[in-house]
Amino acid sequence: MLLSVKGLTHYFGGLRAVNDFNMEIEKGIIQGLIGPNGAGKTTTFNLITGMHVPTSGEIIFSGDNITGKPAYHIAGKGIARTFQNLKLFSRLTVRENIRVVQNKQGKDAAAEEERLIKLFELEKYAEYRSCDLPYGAQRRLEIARALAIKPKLLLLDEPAAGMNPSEVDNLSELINMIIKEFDITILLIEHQMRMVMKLCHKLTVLNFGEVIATGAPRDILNNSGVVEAYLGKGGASIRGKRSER
Amino acid sequence: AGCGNKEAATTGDSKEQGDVFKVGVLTSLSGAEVYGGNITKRGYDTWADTVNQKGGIKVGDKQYKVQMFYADDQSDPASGADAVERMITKDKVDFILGPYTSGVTLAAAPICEKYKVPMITGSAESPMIWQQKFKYTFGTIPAVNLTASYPVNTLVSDIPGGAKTMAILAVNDAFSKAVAESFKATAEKLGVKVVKYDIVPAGTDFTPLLGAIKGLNPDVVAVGGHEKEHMEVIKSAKSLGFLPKAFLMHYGVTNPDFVKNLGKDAEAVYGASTWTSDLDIADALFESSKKFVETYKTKWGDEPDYTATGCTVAGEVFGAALEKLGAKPPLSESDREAMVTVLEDIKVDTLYGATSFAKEGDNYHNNTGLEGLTIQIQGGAVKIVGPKDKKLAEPIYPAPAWDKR
Amino acid sequence: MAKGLSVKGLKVAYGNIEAVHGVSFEVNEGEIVTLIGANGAGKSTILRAVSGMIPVKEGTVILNGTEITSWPSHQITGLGMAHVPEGRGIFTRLTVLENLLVGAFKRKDKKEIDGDLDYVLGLFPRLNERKKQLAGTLSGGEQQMLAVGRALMTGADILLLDEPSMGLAPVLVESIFNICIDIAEAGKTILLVEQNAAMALAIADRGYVLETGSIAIHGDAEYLSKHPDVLNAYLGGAS
Amino acid sequence: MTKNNKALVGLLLAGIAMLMLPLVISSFWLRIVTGAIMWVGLAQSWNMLAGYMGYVSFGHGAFFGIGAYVTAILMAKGLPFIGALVLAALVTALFAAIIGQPTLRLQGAYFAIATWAFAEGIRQLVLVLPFTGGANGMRMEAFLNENFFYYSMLLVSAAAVAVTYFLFQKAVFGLRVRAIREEETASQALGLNTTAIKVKVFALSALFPGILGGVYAYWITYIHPESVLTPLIADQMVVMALLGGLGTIAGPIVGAMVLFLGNRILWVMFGDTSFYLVLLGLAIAIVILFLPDGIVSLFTRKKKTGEGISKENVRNITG
Amino acid sequence: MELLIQTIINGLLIGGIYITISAGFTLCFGVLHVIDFAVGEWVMLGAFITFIISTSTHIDPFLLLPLIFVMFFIAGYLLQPTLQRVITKNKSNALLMALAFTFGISVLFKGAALTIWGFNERNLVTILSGKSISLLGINIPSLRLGTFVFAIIITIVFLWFLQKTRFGLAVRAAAERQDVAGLMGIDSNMINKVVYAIYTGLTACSGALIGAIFSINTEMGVRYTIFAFFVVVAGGLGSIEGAIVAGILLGLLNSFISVYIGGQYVFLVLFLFLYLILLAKPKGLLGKGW
Ligand SMILES: Nc1ncnc2c1ncn2[C@@H]1O[C@H](COP(=O)(O)OP(=O)(O)OP(=O)(O)O)[C@@H](O)[C@H]1O
Ligand SMILES: Nc1ncnc2c1ncn2[C@@H]1O[C@H](COP(=O)(O)OP(=O)(O)OP(=O)(O)O)[C@@H](O)[C@H]1O
Ligand SMILES: CC(C)C[C@H](N)C(=O)O
Ligand SMILES: [Mg+2]
Ligand SMILES: [Mg+2]
Repeated sequence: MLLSVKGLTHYFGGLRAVNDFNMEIEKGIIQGLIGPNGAGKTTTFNLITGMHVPTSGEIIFSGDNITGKPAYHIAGKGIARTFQNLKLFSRLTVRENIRVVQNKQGKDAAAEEERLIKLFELEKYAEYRSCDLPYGAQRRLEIARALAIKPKLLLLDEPAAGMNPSEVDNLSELINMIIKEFDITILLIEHQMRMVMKLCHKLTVLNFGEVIATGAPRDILNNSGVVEAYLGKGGASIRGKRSER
Repeated sequence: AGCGNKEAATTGDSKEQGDVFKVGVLTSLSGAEVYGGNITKRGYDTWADTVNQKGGIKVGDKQYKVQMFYADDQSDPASGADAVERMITKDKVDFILGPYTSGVTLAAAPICEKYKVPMITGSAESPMIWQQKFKYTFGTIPAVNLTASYPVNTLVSDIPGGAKTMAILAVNDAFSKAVAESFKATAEKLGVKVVKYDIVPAGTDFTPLLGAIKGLNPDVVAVGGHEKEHMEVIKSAKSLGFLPKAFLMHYGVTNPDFVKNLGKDAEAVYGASTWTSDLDIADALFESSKKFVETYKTKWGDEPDYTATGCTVAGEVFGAALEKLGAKPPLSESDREAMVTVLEDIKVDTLYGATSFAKEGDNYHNNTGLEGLTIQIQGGAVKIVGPKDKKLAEPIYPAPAWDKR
Repeated sequence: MAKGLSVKGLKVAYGNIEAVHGVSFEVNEGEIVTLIGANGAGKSTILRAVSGMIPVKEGTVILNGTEITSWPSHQITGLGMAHVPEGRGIFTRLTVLENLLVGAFKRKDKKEIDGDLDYVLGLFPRLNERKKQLAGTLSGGEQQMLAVGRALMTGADILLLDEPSMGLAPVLVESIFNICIDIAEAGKTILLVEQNAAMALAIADRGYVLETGSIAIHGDAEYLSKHPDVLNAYLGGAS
Repeated sequence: MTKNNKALVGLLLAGIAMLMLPLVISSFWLRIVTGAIMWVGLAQSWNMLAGYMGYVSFGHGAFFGIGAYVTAILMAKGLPFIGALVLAALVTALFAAIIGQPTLRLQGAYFAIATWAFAEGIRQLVLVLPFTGGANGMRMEAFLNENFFYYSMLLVSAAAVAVTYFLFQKAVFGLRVRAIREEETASQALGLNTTAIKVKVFALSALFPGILGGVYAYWITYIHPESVLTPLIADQMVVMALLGGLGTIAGPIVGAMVLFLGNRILWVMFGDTSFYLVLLGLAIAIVILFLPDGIVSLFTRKKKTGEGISKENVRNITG
Repeated sequence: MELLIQTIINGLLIGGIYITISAGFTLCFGVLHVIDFAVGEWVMLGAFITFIISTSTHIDPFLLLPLIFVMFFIAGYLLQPTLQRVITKNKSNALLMALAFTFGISVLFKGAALTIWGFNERNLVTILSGKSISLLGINIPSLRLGTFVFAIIITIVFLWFLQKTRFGLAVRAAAERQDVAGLMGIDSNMINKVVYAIYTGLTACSGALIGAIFSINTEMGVRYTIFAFFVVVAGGLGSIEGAIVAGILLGLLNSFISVYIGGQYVFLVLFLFLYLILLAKPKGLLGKGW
């Protein structure tokens, strides 16, 4: 097991955002974390990466107990992430955004930097300040920057938000490629089922901070609890104004 | 005057090099000490204008007017040093009338040493200055530790049934602290019990402290500070319904603003001084100190206090030294060196009284010719109430109640 | 043209960089019109310029017959336009309830405000549970609900919605689109920017396709949803 | 590249000019320039922290004061100037590192005011400590060599500028510092030990003011709390850096020169009235009103129009 | 015992003075997010103008407060757009540049006051000056009590206005995001002007009161800037409740240190305290600051 989370619980004041959460992630797969808005997905990410200290529970990464360790320490161990609300270094260029987090500098690092920029199709923006990039490019840059620290586990928080279906497909391919090229494991939060279904080997479903289902994507899709709480009836339920006329 | 310095109003038209003595005036025209800075400037200007009116300083058989060059030290020692450097090297002043504050004096004095330009301060009164033994720096006001003992003496020894207990408050600046130390030392020497002694940082609210002192019920509340703090102490005490038998303060009480702003509340407050406008002393330049007061009053609207007067006298002392020296402007380096010797030996009777400078010891180059005075505000005016042989009015003790004035 | 929104030759620039190069379109009363386009095409920029958040460089914007080009946004709002901006723009230091009430700032009809409040809280039960929570601590999706709810509270006749479904769980995406239909049926007008082009076209009357700051294709929704270019570029191929 | 060479030649010429300066100007103006150069070093140090890392300190005057006092106290104990100065520098930086650790956890205005509170605390402490002379201050034996102080200040301030250039503009360290400025949480999540970096920058930005304070004390020969620990020192660092252009290397240099020399020139012209304050205040307000990105934006902007504006250009210049 | 009660009362009343200076200041920060360096100069100008009007018309300063408020309200209302221009023109460091701008303004005000009114000390006399209410050996200075009441009234009005009124809600919304507030129909430019004007108006009034309690001179601003900053920050920037708590705490501390520890250490302890408060409570005493 690359990561195992045991009995993770977190309170914000009186509000229990995550409740006795258990999850294991095998090395080399893409695991999905889905659930309704406010279910506690992002909070879970924050706990794993050390941005919040859990009220109780344990997080074991590659055999190390990283619970409550400072964020930079956890990143150093090999967990990188992206943010639901982008957190790029706005006034740094694309290139600098990558370079700044690389922990070794030098020829190899420079080559790695080039490679990431190419892979993520950021060549033409390389010298732009990141805040001046179109949204989609900013999303890609965030992933590239996370990869620059050479993580073993990559946590992606809604990377496809605000993308149209074609862009979602492109991003899905990119992520598929990453997992091959970089020898890493991915934990993905995403509401776009199109992407989740295309990528994930396994899904964990969260509601009210608790796991309500876990298993292969296909099984989850048919889980009535998940359908009711999260998936809905798919586009079918939309009445379609146009057809009514 | 390449830098656009303005001349004193009555300098006349003598601008040619060698026609006038160029005098540098260094003082605080902005920043925290702007009040006293302006008072000193008034003192210096009164001297210059009067000298020029009378035709100038007499050297040999010729008279030379004085031309004033001003520089603002921004109440900051570094700016003060810049200012002296400027006046000496650019304006080529022959001598300098010194700063208002002791801090600026300490930073400016080394520059005067460097260029061998004499400086007399008419205001700085921290004893620390004189301990440095600057060759070119002199001062007309006796250091505070020399003057602050007089009113304590009066209050304790001269008044029948005098003060037995005293609370001392002071602001933590060089001048005010020295005042408090001197009050304390004198009081203790005379067997007075000091029930409270507190040196507070500038800007403190005195009310809580006075509340505490009120509980101790001392005969005298003595304060080291400036006009602003003195006013605040009186206002605070009154609003607490607190009235000791006497308030004792130092500089600032003699300041016209003190009485003007406090009105009857200023009554009976004691202070220390070296001079008041009540004195009648003969003077070469103004004929008498009374005439000086008149001149000053028509010029500035207020009565001069001992600081302004000390500054005017600083100018007079330079004048006397120049007459004695007999050197024509511009002064050469050797002239200026010789001037120091003249100043060291000089003994002039000015409107301030006998003025002479110590040649050695801890008061090196400070005016030790003068004695201190105990003063008290009576009927809205500054009256001399001690020491015994000098008093012009009887001391009032204890002070009348706030509402019986 | 009487009612609705009409934009002619709109140009908008950020500093010296022009992002929208002369765009014209209209939205008639009671219509749902969608604006689709790739990331960075200029959709949000157009909405911002229309609602007065950023200045117009050239062109005219007419709302219900009144020219409102470069009016300050608070005045435009007064004419009955609401805008759910990209990135939600909720007031993080106000509570959920206060956010909704700010939406009704310009309204005086106290009774109807209360009615609308009940309506919105009914639409999003999550918000009802969290009425007193500071909006900044809501999850991403919860904030999105709040942003839409707040726009509904303005009681505006014409709504500009910038990616209202972003970050919402699939089940909520459905409700958002259904809400749009309800609103339109109530006679209000909607200009909808959506990445989820398939759904947007499903509920819209007409649409415009924006490519790098200019309109490339436009037509009624049915036409667009079958247009090969649109299919390829925005609908993820034949899906 | 040729542009770079030109800049290098320009820099070299400027350097030579600076070295020759004492030969050509009067001792008064040399004094003034010495003061201006001191402020360049001070403003630049503040810029390291505020401009590059985004932490606005209102307490940097304290480090100047600490440097001055430590130097004075050690010299009073008989140490030679250089020895005292080196020790003062170390003490100041160490002190900053210690105080930085907790203080740098604060954000924005809270950090600003915490540093200011701590600086005021130092001033009050000096007033009551037994070995600082309290309100009386301390006087040192005068060493009246204007050239010595000119070159000393030049050396220290040039070092501050060079460190800013090489460490903050050119090295990855500077990128990391700027990353903290932009997104502190993201920096942490991506493996930067932000606390360690912040403390280093804080200590470095205190080091130069510490040294400059020591040189100042020896130069002016008299220090007291009102002169070396007044809040005005930090205020001026802030205003100089902002006036010139925050987060740029030229900004604090230009800002310090303009404000200090401007003050002195107005003061020379209107020195006997307080009117110069009116002009000074007006000048500051007007410059900021019309050049909101500082005086250096005047030059970069010209460049932009000269070369025509492409998207890239704008980014490079402002980045 | 008497001393203890007197010390508490003195502390509370000093707190009242601090709150008067800070109430407008914290509102201004909360909405505009600008630290106005000239806060002390507004105090000073308020004091001088009151002095001048009061001495020439012989009207009691307390009666002049409404007039002073209106005068300075207008001044602030007219100045704010210029400040706003600095804020909106700058992209990356708007608030810092605004701070530097107000620094320039403060130098200008100080210089102008010195040039026009000179260096003299002034004393403002009110109907309450020098009076006190005595109860069981405790003295309550009337002027300070009046100031305390003034402070409490304005802060309560502020709180009520911000928390309970529609317009207050709009102010709080605009404080956070002016562009989005605009979409809600809120004219944030107008709000900015009004808030700044309220701030200058109130601060000037506090100057009149302070001038009456202490004394008036052109340098007085610095002293009060310090207290305004202290209260506003310790209370949490922009938090009015916080300012009340911090003002009272600061006043009590001041009074108790003076009496029981020694006036010598009053500021040393106060600043140490402020520093520690910030470390322990990074968003102010009530944790409600920006
Ligand atoms: N700082 C906080 N204080 C109080 N409540 C919080 C805080 N942060 C998050 N919450 C609450 O915790 C719950 C979980 O939030 P979280 O951001 O983890 O949701 P999420 O699953 O990521 O949702 P989404 O899909 O909408 O992003 C939400 O109900 C949210 O309102
Ligand atoms: N504040 C800004 N400053 C400078 N350029 C900007 C700014 N906002 C957007 N742009 C640029 O303007 C262009 C249009 O951006 P806009 O946000 O309108 O696109 P969009 O169609 O809404 O894209 P998305 O789908 O990502 O929301 C882009 O090239 C973008 O980089
Ligand atoms: C009253 C003081 C500030 C001035 C005083 N004469 C001095 O020695 O500094
Ligand atoms: Mg989330
Ligand atoms: Mg957009």
